[in-house]
Amino acid sequence: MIKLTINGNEAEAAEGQTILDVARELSIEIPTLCHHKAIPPTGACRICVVEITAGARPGLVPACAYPAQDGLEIQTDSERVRESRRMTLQLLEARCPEAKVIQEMAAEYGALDLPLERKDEKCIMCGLCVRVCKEIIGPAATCFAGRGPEREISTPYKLLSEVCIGCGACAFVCPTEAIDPAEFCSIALEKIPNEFNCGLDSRTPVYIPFPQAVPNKPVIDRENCIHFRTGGCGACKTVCPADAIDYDMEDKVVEEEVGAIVVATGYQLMDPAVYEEYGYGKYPDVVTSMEFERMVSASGPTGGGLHRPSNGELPKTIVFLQCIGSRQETDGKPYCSKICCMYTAKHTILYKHKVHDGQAFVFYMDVRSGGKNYEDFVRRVVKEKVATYLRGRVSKVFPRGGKLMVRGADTLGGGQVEIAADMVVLAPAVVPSSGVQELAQKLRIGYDQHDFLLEAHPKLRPVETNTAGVFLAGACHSPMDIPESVAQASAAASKALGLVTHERLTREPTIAVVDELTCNGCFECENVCAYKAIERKEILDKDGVVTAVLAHVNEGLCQGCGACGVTCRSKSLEVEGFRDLQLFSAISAISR
Amino acid sequence: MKADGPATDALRKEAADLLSRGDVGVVIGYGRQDDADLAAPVFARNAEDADRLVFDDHCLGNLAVYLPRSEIRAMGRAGVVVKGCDLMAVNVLLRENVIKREDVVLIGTHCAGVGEPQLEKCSTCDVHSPEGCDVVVGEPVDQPKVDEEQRYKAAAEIDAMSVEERWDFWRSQFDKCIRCYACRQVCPLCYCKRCIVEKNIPQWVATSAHLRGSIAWNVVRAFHLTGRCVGCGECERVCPVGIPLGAINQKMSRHVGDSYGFHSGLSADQEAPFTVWSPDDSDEGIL
Amino acid sequence: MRERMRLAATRDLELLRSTLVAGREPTRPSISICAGTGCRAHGAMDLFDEFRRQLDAGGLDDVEVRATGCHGFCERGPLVVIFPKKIFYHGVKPKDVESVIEKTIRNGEIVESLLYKDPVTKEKSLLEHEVPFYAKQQRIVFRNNGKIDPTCIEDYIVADGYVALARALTGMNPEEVIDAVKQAGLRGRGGGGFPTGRKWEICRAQPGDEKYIICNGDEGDPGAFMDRSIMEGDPHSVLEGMTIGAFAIGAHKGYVYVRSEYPLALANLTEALEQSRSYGLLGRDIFGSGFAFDVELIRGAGAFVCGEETGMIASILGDIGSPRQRPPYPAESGLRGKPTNINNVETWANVPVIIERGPDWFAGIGTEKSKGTKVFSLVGKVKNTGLVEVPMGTTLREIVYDIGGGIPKEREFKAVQTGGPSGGCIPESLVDLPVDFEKLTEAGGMMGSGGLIVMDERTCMVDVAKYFLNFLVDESCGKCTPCREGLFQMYSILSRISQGRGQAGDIELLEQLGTYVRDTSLCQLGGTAANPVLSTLRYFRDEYLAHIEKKECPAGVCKELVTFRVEADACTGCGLCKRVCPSESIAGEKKEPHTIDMATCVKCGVCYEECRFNAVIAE
Amino acid sequence: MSEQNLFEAPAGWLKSAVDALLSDGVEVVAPVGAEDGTVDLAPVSSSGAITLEYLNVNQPLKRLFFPQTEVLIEFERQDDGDIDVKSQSAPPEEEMVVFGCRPCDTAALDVLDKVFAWDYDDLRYRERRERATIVAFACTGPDPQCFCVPVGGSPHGSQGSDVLVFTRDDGSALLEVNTPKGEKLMERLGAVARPAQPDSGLPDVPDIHTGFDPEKIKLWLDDNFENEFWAGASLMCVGCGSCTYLCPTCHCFDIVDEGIWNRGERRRNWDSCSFGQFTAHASGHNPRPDQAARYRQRVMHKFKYFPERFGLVACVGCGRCLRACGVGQNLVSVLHDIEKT
Amino acid sequence: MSEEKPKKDGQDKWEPRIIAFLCNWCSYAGADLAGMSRFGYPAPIRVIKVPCSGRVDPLFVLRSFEQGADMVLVSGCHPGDCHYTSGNYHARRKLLAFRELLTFLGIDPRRFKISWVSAAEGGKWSSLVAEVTEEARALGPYKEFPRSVSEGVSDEG
Repeated sequence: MIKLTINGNEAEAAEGQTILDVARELSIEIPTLCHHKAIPPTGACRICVVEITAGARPGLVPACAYPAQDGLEIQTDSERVRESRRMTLQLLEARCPEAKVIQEMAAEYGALDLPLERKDEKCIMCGLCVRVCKEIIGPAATCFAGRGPEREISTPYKLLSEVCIGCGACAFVCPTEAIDPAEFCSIALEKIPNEFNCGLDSRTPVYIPFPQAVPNKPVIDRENCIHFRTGGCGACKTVCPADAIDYDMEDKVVEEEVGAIVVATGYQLMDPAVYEEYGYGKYPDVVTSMEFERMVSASGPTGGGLHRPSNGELPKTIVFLQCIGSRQETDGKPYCSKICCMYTAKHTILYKHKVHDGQAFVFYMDVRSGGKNYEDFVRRVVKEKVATYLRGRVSKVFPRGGKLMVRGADTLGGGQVEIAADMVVLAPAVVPSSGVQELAQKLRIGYDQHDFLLEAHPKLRPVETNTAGVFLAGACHSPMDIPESVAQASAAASKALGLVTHERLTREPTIAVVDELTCNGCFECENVCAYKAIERKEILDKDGVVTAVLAHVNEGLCQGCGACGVTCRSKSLEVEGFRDLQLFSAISAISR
Repeated sequence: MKADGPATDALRKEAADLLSRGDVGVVIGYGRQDDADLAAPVFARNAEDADRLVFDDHCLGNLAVYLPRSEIRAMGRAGVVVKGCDLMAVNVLLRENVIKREDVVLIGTHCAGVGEPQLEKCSTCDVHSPEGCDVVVGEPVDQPKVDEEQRYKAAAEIDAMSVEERWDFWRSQFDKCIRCYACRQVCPLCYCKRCIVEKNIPQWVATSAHLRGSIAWNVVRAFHLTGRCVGCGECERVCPVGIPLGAINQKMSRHVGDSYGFHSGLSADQEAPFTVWSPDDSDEGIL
Repeated sequence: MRERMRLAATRDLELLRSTLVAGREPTRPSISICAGTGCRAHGAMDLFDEFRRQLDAGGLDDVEVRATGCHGFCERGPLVVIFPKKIFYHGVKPKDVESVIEKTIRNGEIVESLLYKDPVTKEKSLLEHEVPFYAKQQRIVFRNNGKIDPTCIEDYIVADGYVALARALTGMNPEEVIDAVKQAGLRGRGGGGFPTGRKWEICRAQPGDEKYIICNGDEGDPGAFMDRSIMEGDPHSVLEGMTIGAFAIGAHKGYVYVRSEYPLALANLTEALEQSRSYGLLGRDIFGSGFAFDVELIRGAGAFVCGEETGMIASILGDIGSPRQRPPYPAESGLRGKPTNINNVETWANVPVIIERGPDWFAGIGTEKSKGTKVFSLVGKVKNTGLVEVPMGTTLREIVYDIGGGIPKEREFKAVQTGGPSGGCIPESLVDLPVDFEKLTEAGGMMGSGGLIVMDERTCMVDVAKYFLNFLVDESCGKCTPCREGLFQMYSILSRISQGRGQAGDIELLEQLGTYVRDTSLCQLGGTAANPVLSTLRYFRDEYLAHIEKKECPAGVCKELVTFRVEADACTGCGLCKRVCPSESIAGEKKEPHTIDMATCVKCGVCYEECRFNAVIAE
Repeated sequence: MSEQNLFEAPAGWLKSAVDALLSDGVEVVAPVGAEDGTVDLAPVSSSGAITLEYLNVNQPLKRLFFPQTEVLIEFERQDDGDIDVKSQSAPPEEEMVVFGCRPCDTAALDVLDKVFAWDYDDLRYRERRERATIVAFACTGPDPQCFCVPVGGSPHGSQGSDVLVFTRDDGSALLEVNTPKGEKLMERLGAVARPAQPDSGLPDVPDIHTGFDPEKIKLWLDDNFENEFWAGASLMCVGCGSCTYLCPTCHCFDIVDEGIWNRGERRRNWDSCSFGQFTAHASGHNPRPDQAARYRQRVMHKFKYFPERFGLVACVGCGRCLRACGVGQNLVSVLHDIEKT
Repeated sequence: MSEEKPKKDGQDKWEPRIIAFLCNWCSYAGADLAGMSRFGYPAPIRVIKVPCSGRVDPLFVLRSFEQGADMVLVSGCHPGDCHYTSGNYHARRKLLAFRELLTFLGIDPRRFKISWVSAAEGGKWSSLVAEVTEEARALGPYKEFPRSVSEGVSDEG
């Protein structure tokens, strides 16, 4: 066992461990850049230097690559170390002023603004890309070329790489997003659109679906994963420091017996391309409100920078079109999407934050700002001239001279208006998430003609469904904004809790019962039951051998509709309270 | 088709093999007794028994009727000789969880038609060669083109009558009914442990052999087979008083065929028309 | 090509040697022509051909003409030595051949005009060792240079070659060999000065049978060529040394890493390898000892960083020549992860002599901690440039003045830069410093591989630092941040200083960066790269300050800071400056003071440099 | 009984007789052909409906005396809550003459007579029997399924018939009067038939090829209530009631109530021991849980229990059960098998 | 009270006996609404409330005729509106098939009605009932159908 001292703490190390390994075991933080647990250390960036004070030649050594040795005394955060790191960071920042990872570290080490010559590189030359390709993936598609400051990441002879398998491991490990295998891979690599950013940027096949995802963990998109497509690569597995990648994992059906289900499948926006007059999908500067939202988001594809998709310029004039598909009886959705008025008002403000001298216009049908303080908010936007509100519809958006001409009616001002816009933002109708119909059928809950899920009663049971134990929350029920969704979700949660926290369930007494003596076990009742209340009950003999499988009614699920009993030919199912005999008696009695 | 033809030889060999291997506990097939017109069922329990099996054009019955019976189940896995028409009934039994596919060995027979004279159903048969059996014996038979209208001829003739005529017709037919339930008992799909007729709380169907009871019985029988009946015709064949039950079955088969595109017995994983629905189902005739 | 028989035992070597000696008449005249790269540049091979042609034509075809390795006195090449009297001619031209043959070969007379004449005393020297350039040298490494034909192994054998190998392999065990090297006090000549014997010992102690040795012939310092001269002139001494070392360490495979810019060294080594193998001096069971060893020649692409041992190992394997973090040291895990011993050419060449003449003899030369001799390439503002081999402890003054002949043009000695590009500048004030590993390092220079650049008053130290840094920026492999970015920034700062854009704090920043680069770089290239800056700052800080604060270059080198004018009083109107000016910016009649038109002057400084009357003034 | 018991009837005698009876207001039941080719006894309103083309009538004679369903009582809840019960009145008293039944069916009346007048005198049955005069037609061409002989009958058996008619191909017939009721009928018919010549010999009795010994069978049955045989013999039986309902001797019945909200009637309906529910108890227990037990019951009843109780086999060999069985079950084969063991 | 004689309402006028099965959630509520809205409709209709039209076994229809109905009406929610999601869809298939069967057997289909009446359709209910009652009156008593109990004597013998 190797014994050494780190920051005065005695530590033990195994043969082959580096100082970094030992320090991390002691939870001593040492910054790294070119280090990756899965890739053999190289010691290139020197950010991880620590000071050897005794036990070997004193001096600064890279913790990542320096083997733990017996008797070493090490300081990981001495002034000398910090100074060295500070300088490393300043040098790297001078080289790559945009690199976030450097900026963040530099902030921590209080880097000074030295009069250094600045470059505008993206690559901090950590070499992870080259190393992962050669040492982990194998093909060695990339290499270093040139020396000194001219050193760069390249392919041999700067040719398209025939050996690159397009795995993207290089891009994956790159801390500064400086490498794009599509630029040198001889295989045409298609960009995978980042779904969360409305396809405005791209993502890797293994990715964290979106910021703050829960769980905040990466997933592998099998369709695009090189490993699953070709059997090669395996980069993520080898680079994963936690060894968390398991390609043999299969989707598995997890069966949970639950007492309540809350459906919160949310919504999506209707595709506005169906309205050709607005030019969505035809003109890049026509975007949806969701795309706009991503564009102005600091965590979005542009890091919050608002640019015209067509040419990257600042949009000086922007037009927001409301009710794209909403309140369109004839060719859209007849209902009001409810959230657009408010988010558009917000968008105009966000727009003004980004483009101080920009001009925003909003074409609207009615401004519906019902909600606490909502009207104040809209009033503010209008009064402070954040945006010009024009009541009327837009008939056409068409390009002219690099601008988008928005032609519409101003019904209050009178007459037609035409605005030369840099960008047009559409507020498409809110529609339920696709596939909700299928889910609803599985859950045996109702949905309306627009596929919004149906509540059991619009006033008295607004979060319940007709299927006991299934509750609704959020926009799967109808267009609603965040406060409303939260309120509904809270209600659904309370209802669900109310259900599952009781020792016994209260139900209507009118439920179906099975006569096991006569049940044939054909299970046609199972098929007709809208509530999945028919279960299969195994009838055992005294030796525990299954002699028959018969229908059994889940008393909690059954709603007592009686369809099962009608379907049952042997009349082995009857609804309590509406038994056949009772109805026969009724028929008989009423016939007098 | 002759009783000592190749189909019979192949059948006996197959049955003997199955029985001697212990693959099945019984082979349900047809046998000939003297010169009777009807080949009666044979329940071969061992290889020697298998020699009693025959297949010829006297093999009218639908042996699927025996599959649900506890006496047969007690014998273990059952081999059963099925014509194409009989197989359709097996499919329904499978669909309705009455039997499990692994519990039966289906010995199909190519069949050009049975009966002397040939049964009406055989002239519109489109399953001369059963599909999905474990083994099929006999010489393959050409599948003639089937006239769909012909298939529903008996029903069509009655449909052509006025309501009043039909009433008179059926009234006279049902008057004959002696409620022997041969139609039920011979039907492979009437496997209920307790027939609705036998339920007396409430008494759904009057057991008395008067017109009311017989109408009720025949309506129930027909309705409970709607969407299920495979048209094997056994009910009508065994009716001791000659009620044309086949016409009723045809009528209802045609209804589910025309309305829901459903033809029972074609496979074991169909969804019976009365267990599913479509929002697009016709509303015709609904106020 | 004579038949070469495998030497199966030491006796065979002795037999061969006596046969060879017997075949040579020591009294018969023969001609050695220095065919080192320097002399070749002076036309040595034409000279060789001319001698051969005229000798053959004159019926003197029994007179041997040898193209030998470098004699060191490159300044005066081509050098010719006529045996048996060892008459030393310099600057011999083909036109001189006729008289040399006629006078010296045929009649034993001296061609006076070709003898070396001391520029100060005007005394002529007949023999090589009488030339002052050679007088203070002690040629151990260069023992055979100039005497033998490097392409002829027999020459080497005659010169007692492979005796040491025979002794080591048959008379000593590996430990004894290592002990001898330790006792001799041999230290690595590549720059670090690590005790060679200790290094071998560590490598020998490593577990495993598969070990390697490498001869580092990647001599990349600008102006240094001592290793090249050895490989060109005496390749067998390197091979013999390596074989002895391999035996001591337990290696069976060796590599000689030579850059492709050294074609002659490569050719001669290739030839030498073939010859050694044909005598069984490489291969299996050398001298019947059971010891097997062979050497492979590796051609490098000429990257300075490949001189760094881990960089070299990477390069040998075909990887890009980037060093890696040590430890583990190559002695533990080197080539292919196996224990590997790397020594410099000069180090290896020392080994046979130590074995042959004994460690005590060797240890008797040099200083307390630095034993033996050291070859320097003496260049710069010194009269006798060339390769000099002096015992450790010789002072800089002896080298610069006694051997080098002092500073030309009567200018003042300002500093000497030692240790190659990563070395440091030692000022005139330390001119009496005895040269050994420790002393040089203390003074801020380093032994390095043995470059010695002499600088005079007209050398701008900022420019010098910039020059070396430029080289290092280029030659940095670019792997680690300090070396790649730090040197780049330092160079950038030096550039702006030399351009007059220096600002307050730049010196401190340079020091800060320099210290940082030194302390945190991955390899010794970076570890020493800041030396030119740090050492010039140490001794010539004023010059930096003048650049930054006064925007002046005292030495008149930094173009942006200097203007030239002709001091009319001093100008004799010789017209030299006018002739050399590339931009035709100098005007003036003969014998009249000339003038410089600063509007078109490109500030190349040639006039300043060339004026013999110091009439061109740089301001 | 008159000594003269043979009468000669010329061709057309049946028409004359039927017309005469009808005109007297006597209910005439005679063989009538249906569209499907079956022939059954049915009331006729003219002699034209009568057919003589049949081996035997499809449904047994018993239904004329023991109808498949009949009302026993009616009941009604009164407004005051009392239940008013009315016994169904006796069948009408009109005379009835039945033509065309075969000797096997008339023989079966013996069996029924014993049952319905055993420990309980069934008024309805007795009255129907008394009002009816049975003119049976002797069998001229029994088929292979017929087996009256081994069970003690004959194609020319006169048991149970008032008059037995031997028809001739030319339409004439020889009438054998067996009972006073028969005599009375002959008197009434008067001219339709005249006493036959003493030498008018009866035609030869047709052969019945099937043979077994009911005594021997009974001996086996006595010892073999529990026997594997029953399981095997009953396997093919699907448990319908066609054999029992067509059997001229089977006489099991069930009693049910039918009605509406305040009124109803109690009916007696045929029942069959083949039915699974036949012996089902209200408790759910069924003493004859499988078809083997039920089939055994059927054979035991006919060939063991009934002979033990009433001294005669409850089977007349009409062969209907053989012909009607949808799956080809053959009682004779079973009896042969029993005989063989 | 005599059941088999035409119902007497004081003027010796025969009124048909119409048995209606109404689903609890739509048609029954619709009928309720009709009442609350004071829409009038003829009296002969006799309502049986069932949870769902899917609960109406087609044999109830037959049973009703046996028990003396001259017309039977089954009414449920409009397609898609079923409180139990799909009960009316099942009912639709079964009842229409059943009517097909009855028709084939010579039972006058005009005597068996199916309707969709929502909870909001009080008016529809009212007019529907008026309509079918008129039709039932026109059809007259369903004498042909064998009733459970005949007047005085049993129907069969």
